[in-house]
Amino acid sequence: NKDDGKKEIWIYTSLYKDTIADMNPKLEKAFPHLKINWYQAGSEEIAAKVNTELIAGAPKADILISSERFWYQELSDSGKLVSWRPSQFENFAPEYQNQLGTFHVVSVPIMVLVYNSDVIKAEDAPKSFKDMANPKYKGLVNGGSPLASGTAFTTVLALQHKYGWEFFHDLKKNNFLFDGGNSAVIKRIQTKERPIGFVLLENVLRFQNEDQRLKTVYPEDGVVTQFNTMGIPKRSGDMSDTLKLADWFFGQDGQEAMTRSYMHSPLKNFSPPVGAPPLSELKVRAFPWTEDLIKELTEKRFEIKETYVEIMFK
Amino acid sequence: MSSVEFKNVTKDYQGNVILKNLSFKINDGEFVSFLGPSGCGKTTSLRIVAGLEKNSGGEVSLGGEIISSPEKSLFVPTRERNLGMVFQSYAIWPHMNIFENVAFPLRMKKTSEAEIKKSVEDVLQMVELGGLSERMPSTLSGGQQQRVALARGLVARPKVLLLDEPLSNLDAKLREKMRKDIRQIQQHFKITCIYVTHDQVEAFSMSDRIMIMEKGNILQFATPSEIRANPVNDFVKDFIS
Amino acid sequence: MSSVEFKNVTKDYQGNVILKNLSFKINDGEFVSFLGPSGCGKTTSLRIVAGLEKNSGGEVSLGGEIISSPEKSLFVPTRERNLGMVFQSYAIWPHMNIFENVAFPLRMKKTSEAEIKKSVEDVLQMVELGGLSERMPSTLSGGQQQRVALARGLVARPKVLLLDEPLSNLDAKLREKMRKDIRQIQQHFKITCIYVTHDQVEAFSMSDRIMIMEKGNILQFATPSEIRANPVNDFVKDFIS
Amino acid sequence: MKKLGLYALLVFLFFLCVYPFIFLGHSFSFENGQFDFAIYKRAFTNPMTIRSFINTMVVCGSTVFISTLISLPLAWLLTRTNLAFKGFWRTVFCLPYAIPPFIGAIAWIYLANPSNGLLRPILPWINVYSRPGLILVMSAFFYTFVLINLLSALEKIDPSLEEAARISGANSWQVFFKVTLPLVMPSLISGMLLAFLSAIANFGIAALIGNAAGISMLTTQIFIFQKMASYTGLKLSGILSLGLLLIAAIVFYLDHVISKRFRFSLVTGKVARPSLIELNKSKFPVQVILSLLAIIIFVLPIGAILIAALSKLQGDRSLSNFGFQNFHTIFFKTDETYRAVWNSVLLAISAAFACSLIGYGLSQAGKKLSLPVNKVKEAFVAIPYAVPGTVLALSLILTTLSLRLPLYNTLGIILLAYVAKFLNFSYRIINDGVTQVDQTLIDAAQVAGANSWQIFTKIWIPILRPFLIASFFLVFMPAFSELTMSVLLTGPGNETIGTLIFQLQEYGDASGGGAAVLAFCVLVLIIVLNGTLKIATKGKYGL
Ligand SMILES: Nc1ncnc2c1ncn2[C@@H]1O[C@H](COP(=O)(O)OP(=O)(O)OP(=O)(O)O)[C@@H](O)[C@H]1O
Ligand SMILES: Nc1ncnc2c1ncn2[C@@H]1O[C@H](COP(=O)(O)OP(=O)(O)OP(=O)(O)O)[C@@H](O)[C@H]1O
Ligand SMILES: [Mg+2]
Ligand SMILES: [Mg+2]
Repeated sequence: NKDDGKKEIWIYTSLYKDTIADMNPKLEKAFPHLKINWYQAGSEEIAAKVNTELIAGAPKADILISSERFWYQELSDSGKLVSWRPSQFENFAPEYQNQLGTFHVVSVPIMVLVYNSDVIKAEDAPKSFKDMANPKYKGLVNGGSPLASGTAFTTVLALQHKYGWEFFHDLKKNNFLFDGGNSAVIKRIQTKERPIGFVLLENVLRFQNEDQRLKTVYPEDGVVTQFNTMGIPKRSGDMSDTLKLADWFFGQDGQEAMTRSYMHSPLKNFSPPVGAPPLSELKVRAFPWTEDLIKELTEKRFEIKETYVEIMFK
Repeated sequence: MSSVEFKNVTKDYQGNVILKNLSFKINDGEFVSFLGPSGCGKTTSLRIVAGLEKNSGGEVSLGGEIISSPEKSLFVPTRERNLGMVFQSYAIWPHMNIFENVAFPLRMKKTSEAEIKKSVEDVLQMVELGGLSERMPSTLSGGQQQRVALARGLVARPKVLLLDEPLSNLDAKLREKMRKDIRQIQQHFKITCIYVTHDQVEAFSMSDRIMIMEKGNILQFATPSEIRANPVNDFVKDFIS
Repeated sequence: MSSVEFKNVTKDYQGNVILKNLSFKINDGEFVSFLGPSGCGKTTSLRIVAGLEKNSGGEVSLGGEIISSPEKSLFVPTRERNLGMVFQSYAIWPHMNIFENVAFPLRMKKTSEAEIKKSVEDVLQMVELGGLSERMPSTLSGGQQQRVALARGLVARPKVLLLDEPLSNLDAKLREKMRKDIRQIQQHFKITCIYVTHDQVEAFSMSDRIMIMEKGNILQFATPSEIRANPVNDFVKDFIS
Repeated sequence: MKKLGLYALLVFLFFLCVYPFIFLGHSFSFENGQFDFAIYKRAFTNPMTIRSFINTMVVCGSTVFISTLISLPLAWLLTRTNLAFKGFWRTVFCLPYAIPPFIGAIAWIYLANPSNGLLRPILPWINVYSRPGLILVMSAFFYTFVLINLLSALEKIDPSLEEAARISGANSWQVFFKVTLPLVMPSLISGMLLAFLSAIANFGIAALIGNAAGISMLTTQIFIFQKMASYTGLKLSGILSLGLLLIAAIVFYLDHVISKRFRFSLVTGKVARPSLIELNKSKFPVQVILSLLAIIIFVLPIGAILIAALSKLQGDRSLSNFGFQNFHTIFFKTDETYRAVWNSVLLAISAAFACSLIGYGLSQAGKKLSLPVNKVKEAFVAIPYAVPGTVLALSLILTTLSLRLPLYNTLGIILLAYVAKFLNFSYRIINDGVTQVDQTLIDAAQVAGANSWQIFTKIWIPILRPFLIASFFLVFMPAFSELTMSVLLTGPGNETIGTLIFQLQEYGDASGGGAAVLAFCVLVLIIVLNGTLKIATKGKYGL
């Protein structure tokens, strides 16, 4: 067996399968002495699995990459993560330079609005997130469930912060359907069950050649940028291989793979994914994440989830 | 009116002929025994009378009316035939206690609760199971179960009573008593009775007439004295000796 | 060596006493009938010999060795007792055809296929079921099923044979033949036989000794002529008359 | 020696079904060595929890009621009458069980969502996103538990018991309700129990339809906690699942009270001939009604899945959009497809065998155990079933890691999870069979000199055949496409059909098309498997 005697490394990630398939050959070449195992699942499955491993006192994951930024914060706060700096740290856009060093943003998915042009004419399409509460879109709008999807939750946090709970009451009145993850949203838009929705840009760009009906709107009230985050759980023993491997994701090959998967790079001077505007352009109106805001929301997130459920399950 | 009549009744299971062209008439209030070696078709005939099995050909009449005729696509379902039956395999319901087992035919007739109580206690007394009415069937001995089956067949005083070896697991004393009781009830209520037995003594002592069968045929159908005096052939002679 | 001995055997179901202190000895190769009214404990005694029921007290011995004694926490499981048994309720396995039902005890003994075939055909011939070996039990008449049960009990020539009303559903002719055959096999192979019956004639004509029971007690245990000559009490006298 | 085996079985049962939860509960209840009351308070006094509890009871109770209403007449028709095409109908009505419930829910959303459900043009009022919608969709899957249990029991009753009732003047109705039904009551209750437990533990339908309808269920509430992706959330979800255990315990107690009145042998040693009731005039209407029912529960959802599988783009209903592109992608472009199918077949067969065997052992052990011990045993078996899959998976992870069992990230832990989860099916159904067989049939074999093993293979297995088949399928089918636990337990090379469906569903290319292809193939595979089995064994084995 060619894997005999190789050191095993486990990467738990919510990156898409084709992204992994894209990176794998390069990784094998770069790290011939490592056997890299992927556990690929949703951010929440990863969180549940890792939390359980930690409770059992036997962490198995070497590297974590998923979109639940708040969870990394929690892990970091309880001292479970290694502090380190990628070699490219200096090239990070300033807002992504995490001085703590316990987790770093690998890529930046972006939440946008999408509609099905079979049903909605361009001039009738919503212009902003706020528009979704407009009665004229009653029964037409949907989004991912903040209970099921980390990115949907991040979006809800942003919208709540910006517009308050009133906005969600209006959404409810508009028969807004919050359910599933991003692919479920795309599917509902495609099947016209709900022809309008908020969804990750990468999910739309994947279809840019196949399904011309899907139209993207970069909302006037700003896209919501997400955090595809990497963290390294503390393990006993030599961690140099792990760190080297982790650093690879921030290098040329790693970041190119991310953009090929339609996510933006957190590094300056990296070209945007095919079909997407550059991050700098989107950032002009993007939701203004700041350290303090993130901290505040991290603390309030349970409360927000509960209030959200209260409103939506009335 | 509850005579039972077979006209050219046949029965086969996938070509396996069990009853070959049976024709006979049992009169209203008559007590007839079916006698014959094991496997000759007694139970099958009884089940055809009951409508639990359909004859493959011929006509079955009850009280002068045809109740089953495949040629005429006519078939009166069992429950409308107003019968009592004691099964060779007892068929006691395991989920009811003795009382409820026996009371069942009365309940189907919407008899009043008081009357049910009285009738059931009486018939249980008669089969010497008084006092066991609360027991569940699985706690009874073989002979006790057989007596429950008998009590259930008798309790509703049906117009036609079909008995399939109802006493085979009882001892001579009890058997004798049962025979007398059955005969008494039968005569008192003018019940037409078909009695399947393998016991010549029983058949000869109880019956108005006896039908002797062999391999799905009727060999002889006559009164006990006639059969004894003039057995139609050697088989009958031999069988009743 | 296959005598059967009970020493102060008792049996109760949750306080309900069924057998009261039975003591008796059946000699090697002897043919003993249990006779008694329905519900007196015949089947229960038989099941205790077979080890299908555990006695609540006392000792049961087989061939001089104790096989069941609750006091000594001793219990030899049924399959090691080398018995044959014919059940009152037949206990035919519904999923096996007749041949397989009868062949089962031989298969358990790892008899050769050729021998099984011969023995089964022979015993089926004897109970007059030759030719039915491929049939499934549900297509047999009551008497035919009973004969399958009998054939299964006899086929392996056990050391001790327990028969629980094995002929109750057969006609007089067949019954007589079966009695003779059973007796012949029993004597030829020196089988110790316990025969439960409700039929006095049967008991008196077949047995070396008869045990008369009532309500869980032994009333008399003696040869037929002795019992006929000196019944111990009125009950016995009355019962055998 | 026998006693030893018995205790070994019970200890095994304890470690498989109870210990992981005790371990989990313990880990979650203590914070820095202190018992954490606050977390219990937070989990159970939350108004959402209370509302979910009420919803769960109402929805699941109604589901069981409707399931019973569908299953009773179906079972009667399939076993007691001369219904034409019986074998075909039987298979058709047992098969909805093979559709993974969450796939079925997706199909129903496709068919009956209030915006553009396929059925809207014909039935404009139809709306899955509603309480009746939720109940009906659940019933359309979980009735199979009741049906399969009933079928195996009805097949085994000595027919002369029913004939005796007909002689007594009972009409078909009365025969059924006064004799047949009480006789099969233990099986009916087991079926209802399984349906209820399945419904309360179900996540797929509850989430997909319940969420959108604004009806929160206990499982979705647990999910909400768990999906907080935080340590506290994880703890809350674990603790709330103890609430499900409590419901299961109550249900078990009720079962105990009701069913101790119904225990008796249905398979006796005197064999009677079955006779069938003729349908005569109702022959045709019955076929029509069955066809309609089959269309609703089986054909429509499968049709919806097939449409999704054939759509290149979801929702585009123009003819040019249909083709086999998704099939091509799944079978020729996805290298793990074959591995996943192989793993799932292997796991499902092993789980089905293991569960049936253990279930049989536990049923037999029941005869030697005292009543209270028996009840405890039954509750043990039911625990993993009543707990949501994620919690079971997590507690197994926790246990195997803590005990340093070399199972983590292997197929072994997935198998263990399946066995724990589905053992309840096998145990319930086989236990009904075992208690219904007249003891003298076993006695006769003992007398003939058969040892325990011979009695098992030569008497029990053939007599219990319908129960064993039901047990096998009841485990095989859900295990084959199991998703919730597999997703957490899988590792590289350990893909199962469920995890693959999840991948395709969540991250896939054709958003749903690929998952539909797999779901459709699972169904075809099960139909083919069942068909071959039936033909190969001349109708003896198979649904
Ligand atoms: N589980 C039980 N609980 C209470 N009583 C029982 C139980 N099982 C059997 N009995 C009683 O034990 C007595 C003896 O039963 P057994 O079957 O030995 O009778 P038997 O002599 O074989 O009668 P028969 O000739 O009618 O078959 C009967 O009165 C029966 O009612
Ligand atoms: N399904 C079947 N297929 C073939 N033969 C059958 C079927 N059912 C019954 N038989 C045969 O029909 C014949 C008549 O059976 P029946 O039960 O009427 O006999 P019987 O006279 O009652 O006998 P017994 O005195 O033994 O009860 C038997 O030889 C039996 O084997
Ligand atoms: Mg008969
Ligand atoms: Mg008896």
